[in-house]
Amino acid sequence: MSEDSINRVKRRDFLKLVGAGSVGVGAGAVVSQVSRNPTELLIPYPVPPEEYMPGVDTWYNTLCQGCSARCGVSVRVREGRVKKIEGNPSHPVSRGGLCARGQAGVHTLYHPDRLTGPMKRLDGKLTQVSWDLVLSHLAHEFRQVLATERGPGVAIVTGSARGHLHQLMQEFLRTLGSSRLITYRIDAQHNLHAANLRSFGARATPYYDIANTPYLLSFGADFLTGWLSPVHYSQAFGDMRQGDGPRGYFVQVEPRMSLAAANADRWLATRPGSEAWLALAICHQLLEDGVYDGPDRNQWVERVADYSPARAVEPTGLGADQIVQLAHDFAAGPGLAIIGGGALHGTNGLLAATAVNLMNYLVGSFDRPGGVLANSPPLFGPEAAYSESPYAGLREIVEAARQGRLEAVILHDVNPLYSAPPELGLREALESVPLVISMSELLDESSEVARFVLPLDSYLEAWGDDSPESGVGFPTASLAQPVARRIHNTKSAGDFLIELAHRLGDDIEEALPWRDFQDFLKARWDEIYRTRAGSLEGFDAFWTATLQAGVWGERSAALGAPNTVMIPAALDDLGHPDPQFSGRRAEYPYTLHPYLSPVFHDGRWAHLPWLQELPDPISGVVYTNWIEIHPQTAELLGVRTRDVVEISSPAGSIKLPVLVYPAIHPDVVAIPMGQGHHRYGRYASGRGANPIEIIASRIDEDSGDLAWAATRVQLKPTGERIDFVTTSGNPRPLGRQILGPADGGHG
Amino acid sequence: MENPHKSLKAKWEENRRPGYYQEYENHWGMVIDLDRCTGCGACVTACQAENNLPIVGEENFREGREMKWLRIERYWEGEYPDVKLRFIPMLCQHCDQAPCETVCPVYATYHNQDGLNIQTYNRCIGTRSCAVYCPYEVRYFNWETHVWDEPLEQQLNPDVTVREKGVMEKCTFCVQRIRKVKDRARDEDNRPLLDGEVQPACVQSCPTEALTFGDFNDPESAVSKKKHNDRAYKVLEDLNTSPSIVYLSRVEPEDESHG
Amino acid sequence: MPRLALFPDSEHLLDAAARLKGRGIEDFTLISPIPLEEFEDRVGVQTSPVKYFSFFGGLLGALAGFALAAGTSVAYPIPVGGRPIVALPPFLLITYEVTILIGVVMTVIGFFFACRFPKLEELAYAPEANVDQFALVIGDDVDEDVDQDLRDAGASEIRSVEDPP
Amino acid sequence: MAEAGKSLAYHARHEKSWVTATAEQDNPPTFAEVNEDVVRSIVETGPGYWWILGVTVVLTFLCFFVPWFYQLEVGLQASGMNHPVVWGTYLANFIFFIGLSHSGTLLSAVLHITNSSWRKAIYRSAEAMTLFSLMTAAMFVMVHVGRVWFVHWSTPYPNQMGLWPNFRSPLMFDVMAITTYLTASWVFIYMGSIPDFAAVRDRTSGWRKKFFTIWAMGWRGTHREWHHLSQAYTFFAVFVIPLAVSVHSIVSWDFAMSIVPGLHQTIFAPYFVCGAIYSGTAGIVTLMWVLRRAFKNFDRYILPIHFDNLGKLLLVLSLIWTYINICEIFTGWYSGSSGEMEMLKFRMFGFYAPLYWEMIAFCAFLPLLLISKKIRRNLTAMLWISIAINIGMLTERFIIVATSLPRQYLPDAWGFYFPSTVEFLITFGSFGIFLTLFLLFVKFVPSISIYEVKETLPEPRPKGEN
Repeated sequence: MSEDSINRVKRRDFLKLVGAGSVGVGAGAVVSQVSRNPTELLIPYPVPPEEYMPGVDTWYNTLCQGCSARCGVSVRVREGRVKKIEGNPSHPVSRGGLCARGQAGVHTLYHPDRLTGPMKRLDGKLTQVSWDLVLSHLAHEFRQVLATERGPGVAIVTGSARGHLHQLMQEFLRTLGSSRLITYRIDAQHNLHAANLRSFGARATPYYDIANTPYLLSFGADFLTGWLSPVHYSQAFGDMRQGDGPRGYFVQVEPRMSLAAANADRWLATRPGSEAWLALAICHQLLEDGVYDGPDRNQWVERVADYSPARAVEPTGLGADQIVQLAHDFAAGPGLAIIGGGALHGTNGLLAATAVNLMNYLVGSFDRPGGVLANSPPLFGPEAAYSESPYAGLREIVEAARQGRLEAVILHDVNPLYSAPPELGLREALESVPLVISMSELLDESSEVARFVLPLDSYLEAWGDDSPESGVGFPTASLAQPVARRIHNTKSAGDFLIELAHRLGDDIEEALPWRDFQDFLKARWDEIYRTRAGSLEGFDAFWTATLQAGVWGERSAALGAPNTVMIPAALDDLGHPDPQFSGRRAEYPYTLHPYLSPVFHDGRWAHLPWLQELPDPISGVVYTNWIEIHPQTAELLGVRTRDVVEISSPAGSIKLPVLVYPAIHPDVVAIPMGQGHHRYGRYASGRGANPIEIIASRIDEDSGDLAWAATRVQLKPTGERIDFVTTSGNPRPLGRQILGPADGGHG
Repeated sequence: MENPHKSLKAKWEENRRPGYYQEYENHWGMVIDLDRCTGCGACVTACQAENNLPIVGEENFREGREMKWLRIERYWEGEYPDVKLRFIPMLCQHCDQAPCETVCPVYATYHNQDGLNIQTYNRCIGTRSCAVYCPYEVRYFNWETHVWDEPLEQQLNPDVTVREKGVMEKCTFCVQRIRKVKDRARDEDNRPLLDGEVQPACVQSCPTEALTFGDFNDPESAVSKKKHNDRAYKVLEDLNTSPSIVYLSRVEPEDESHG
Repeated sequence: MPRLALFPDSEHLLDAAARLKGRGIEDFTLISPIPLEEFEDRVGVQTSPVKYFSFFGGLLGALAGFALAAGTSVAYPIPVGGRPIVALPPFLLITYEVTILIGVVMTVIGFFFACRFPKLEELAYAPEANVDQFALVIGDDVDEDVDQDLRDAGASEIRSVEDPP
Repeated sequence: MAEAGKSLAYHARHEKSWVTATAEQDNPPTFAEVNEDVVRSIVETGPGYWWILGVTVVLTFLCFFVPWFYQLEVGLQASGMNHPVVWGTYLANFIFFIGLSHSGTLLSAVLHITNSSWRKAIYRSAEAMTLFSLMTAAMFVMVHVGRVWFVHWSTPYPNQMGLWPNFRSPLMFDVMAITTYLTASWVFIYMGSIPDFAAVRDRTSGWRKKFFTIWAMGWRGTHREWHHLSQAYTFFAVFVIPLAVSVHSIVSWDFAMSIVPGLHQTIFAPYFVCGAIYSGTAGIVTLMWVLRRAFKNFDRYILPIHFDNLGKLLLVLSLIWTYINICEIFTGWYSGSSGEMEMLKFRMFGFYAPLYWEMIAFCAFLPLLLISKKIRRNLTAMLWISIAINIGMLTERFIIVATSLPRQYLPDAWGFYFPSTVEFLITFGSFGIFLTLFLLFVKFVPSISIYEVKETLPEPRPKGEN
């Protein structure tokens, strides 16, 4: 499967690419020149790149930054202006497809509220200053830090830095003597990585071959919108459904029907956090049925001895027969089990994930088409994702700040004051830090505590690269190039760090000798070229070819050889499957189930108008968010859709309008993340509320990762109403043969 | 002059020929596989990006004045816990017997040589009758002249008109892309179009490849083949509009066999 | 010298008209405030060309209507809704409307033509004959003794006028 | 035709049958008095008239033209229309005024042919009503379309895009039908007035004399002219009756030719025609009441018997109207199709249910009172009933649009419509247009047909005979 994943280049798209315009490599050559605002000029290039021709499209291949999947995209540029982003058909991750977020990416470049230049906080107010002033000022401060040996007190928190940008940051910190580089995003799949590390002893996320699986059992993994690599796995889903092989059957287990569940053949509403129990019970049943007879069988038998389906009935809320049936179907498949979403972010997330690995292992779904395929580790990029939990890093920062051990924090393309639970106390911590630099594309919540707000390039203006974390079964690396000239006085993080290093001078400058980030990238890719792709004649040929294709893949290379036998110790000392929650049931009767909005994901692109105007796939609501409650809960509280309720948890409270949701477990209330920005451009500010604000800062003790699905809440009707807008008229088809001749019956 | 016993379809076939142009070169159509469609909405945004659809703002949504040439309709079936949610992308069906075309007093909407249901903005006087006559409700009216916040207008697609107030608009199957490909084919010494060479924005972006676009006149095209799938049906077929969009209904496996 | 005789009501007027006719005098003109319904019974048959105008107007309209609808569609063949280029049912409606339009217009023209409207030259007229009197006008070619008949018929007054009848 | 006409006048003067109601009074007006009364209505203008005219014009400007210009500026977002309800109040009003216009045709044509001579006193103003409500309806077309500055493209001429209009479109049927109808009713009212123009010409002086001389075309009232007139008039009647029927059928087809549940009704043509005549007749009743009040001595020509007869007519029409409504509901229900059912549910029990039942009350039940002669002869009662009926009919037009379009085939696309302030204002203002035109009319055209009234009166007897 992974083989043809790259062979399945859509020829038609390829024709489009070469036909409708030339494939360009050159926009980067001139992005450095900042003159008049190019939006005023007909032809915004003093020196146009060679492939530039008025009236003719130029296609640049680069990388989407909408989520951590990093799809390869082809950007249509005309007269130097970005017109449209489409999936890069020759990229193994996106394979020509692209999600709504990726489409909307154009507006990260043209957003009306983007920062137009660096800003410094002068007596409380942010005021525009020049880059030169910023750099000299920062150089001065850092020199003082270094002079007083307080280098370790410098930290960088990044939301998106991957690939060599991440390495550059490490380099930079290392020269300062610090190792505090944290990649924080609420949607990080740390528990999954950790579980895989535990299970296989290798830093590699396996490739889940959804496309060819006859039976897919998903524990809360909404792989269609928010899990690992949405576009790639959406495509796989399509092939599973109507590919060449027989149609795969798909069961989704989760307390609230997500988009994936809506597309599943069967949706099982379990108690929140009981996925670990269910997985273990299924393993128990599988072993009982003698599905697995490997040498290590007995070790497993004893490890799951306590988790018989019968005992799983109470915690999961499913019938024993249902669980047994699931086990049978899973064995018969043989099935593929995946886990994500709330199931992965409970207090028992690591255990659940490991148990799911075990399920796959027991039915022999390893290294088999339609199963869990071995994957090579990323060619480069953050290894932290596997070892250390991002949230743990954040907590460490807070701790250090409390003890006054922090000198400077650089927030790069991250908005922790929005995306981390306030209970963590990050705001206070950052306020106590002498120097906080926020690098972002527009003013956000976090820039409120920053002394310097530095405008970042849009990803369409910057260089970058990445090696897909989730992987596609073989080593690949993609290059991101600027596709349009800068329209504001912005910088890319890489260029900024290098320039800063140069200002700092002496040994730091020596450690980062490169002219700019592009220079640095070339140097790094030169290594890849020498070690791996010697076949091509000359690095420049390699570089150009990669830029044009947007991706370099080593298909010939033997797959990385991770240990695809489960380590029996994987399950040890993982605590008990019973989920822990903040808030006593008596006081807080409902479990809060925050989920990544199918549209906004974690909300980093909530400022894009096209996304605000994209009706939520399930509710059809635009421009706000809501709280989903079960009809009988609504009856209990005496509220109807659009009535505002106050949602209080031990960590805080927010107000949201109710959406009576027919497909959610009665014990659960669900809130989509991504909205509720206080300050994030004209389109996102003041819309809905942010569920993260009431999430308790509770962690999965085993992995240290944030357990954002482990908070209980209570609901109080406020009597107010918020007339949110849904594009759905009547939610029922009324037997009108709309969904097909067959729907007349139950429609 | 017309044989009354001849079926409407037959009459249509007759009249598919003459126009300003000599003959219908293509019969563009789409096949939408609901078993692949996940309702994610990528196509909706792709359409908005390609066709200069305005950013209308929340108030217009509340008024029911959104501009989405392509929308995802969602329908709930059953009750908890056996509740189902179904999606169906709804866009202009480019009917062969389009009610919207007959009602337009000024020929602003008609059938062009590609077999497309075309909306000619500069002819439209805004009677909105076509929107009333369209049973699929996929025609959208410009209640105002929309503006883009600077510098969002930099993104506007130069191949697509920006519509003014008082004009009706709708899905065009990305006619600008069809033109572009046809021109290219002509330049390359009139080679025939390749199947799948033309792709509307929605089809192009669809992550699950639920949408297929092609020429129904070409029996070898992917759409022509899929049309014969036994899941194939057309929405509101009994209204006899003979749409150019074929849906493949979603498979509902018997749950007995599975947990 | 043309003469104008006034009568108190249509009875006497028509009586007088009948007498003149008996004498073989044809070219007299009756002026009355209301239509003389019994003219045909008492004096003689009247004919009017208006009906021909109406008929041929209608006919012309029918042709013009269909020509307009069908002609323009054929000249600019634009396929809409899979309907025939020349679609009879709708075009018959157009035909129908234009028939009436031109029919009506031609009828007016016919009426004006028949009455020789607009009348520019001065003609014998007595304003009271448009209120409650009834008048009969004869030209100067009619000899004097006719006046006696008019008086016998009940003419309340006979005056001579300059203008021709 | 002339035959029938003759016998009528004959009766009128000799047998004094019921049709000569005007003459039945104790002292019927003499020929001379008729002239006086009518001419007075033209030449004598009290301050009351100027006040009313002034207020009307101002209100019309403020309520119709100002909001309209605003709408032209900002686009149709000024209205309450949306997707899927892209037709709204404007179209409803358009249809209402077209309906109102059927009054004149009815009285001048139908009753002319059927020899109901009681029409004679009132048909002139009825025809005026036809003309002016048609004009008002035409205004609503302008208000309705999105780009009125291009509306001329829908007229049959090869426009700058080298295109003729699409004659296959129901809207083009409308254009043709309404143009014809406007022309015909204008001609109709003018022809019928020529003898009266002459009459007024003879009794006025100054600019009026010039004005009426021109319009009278030199009419003398010779026996030949009278003959030609009656001929022409008869042919008009013959032309106009089918025209009136076709006009409102065609208007109904704007709806019926669509495939929207609630609009796609076979019965719509007769339904609309009947409804049109219904509201038209009611309109006349109101009008007669007003004229009778407005002008000195008009109560000698507009008599209770006229109200009585129209009352009977209204009763019959209301029954037909009710019957068709029942048919509509029954066929919808009997089809059993979800589309029809949901639409009916929404119409009868949805948000607009009150309006629906108000319509039923005013148009189906209230007119049943007309069964009693007492009420038919009670002018005040007639006034209020007639007004109620027209309110009901206006509501009906609105309901047809506002309850069908929001409930179409795709439930997900269901919507809702409520008129905006601008729409309310323009609706109100449109009556101002109508009223303004009418106020001008009564000063330039004899609003009662002098010669036809005379026909129903006894001729002056020569002195000494009585």
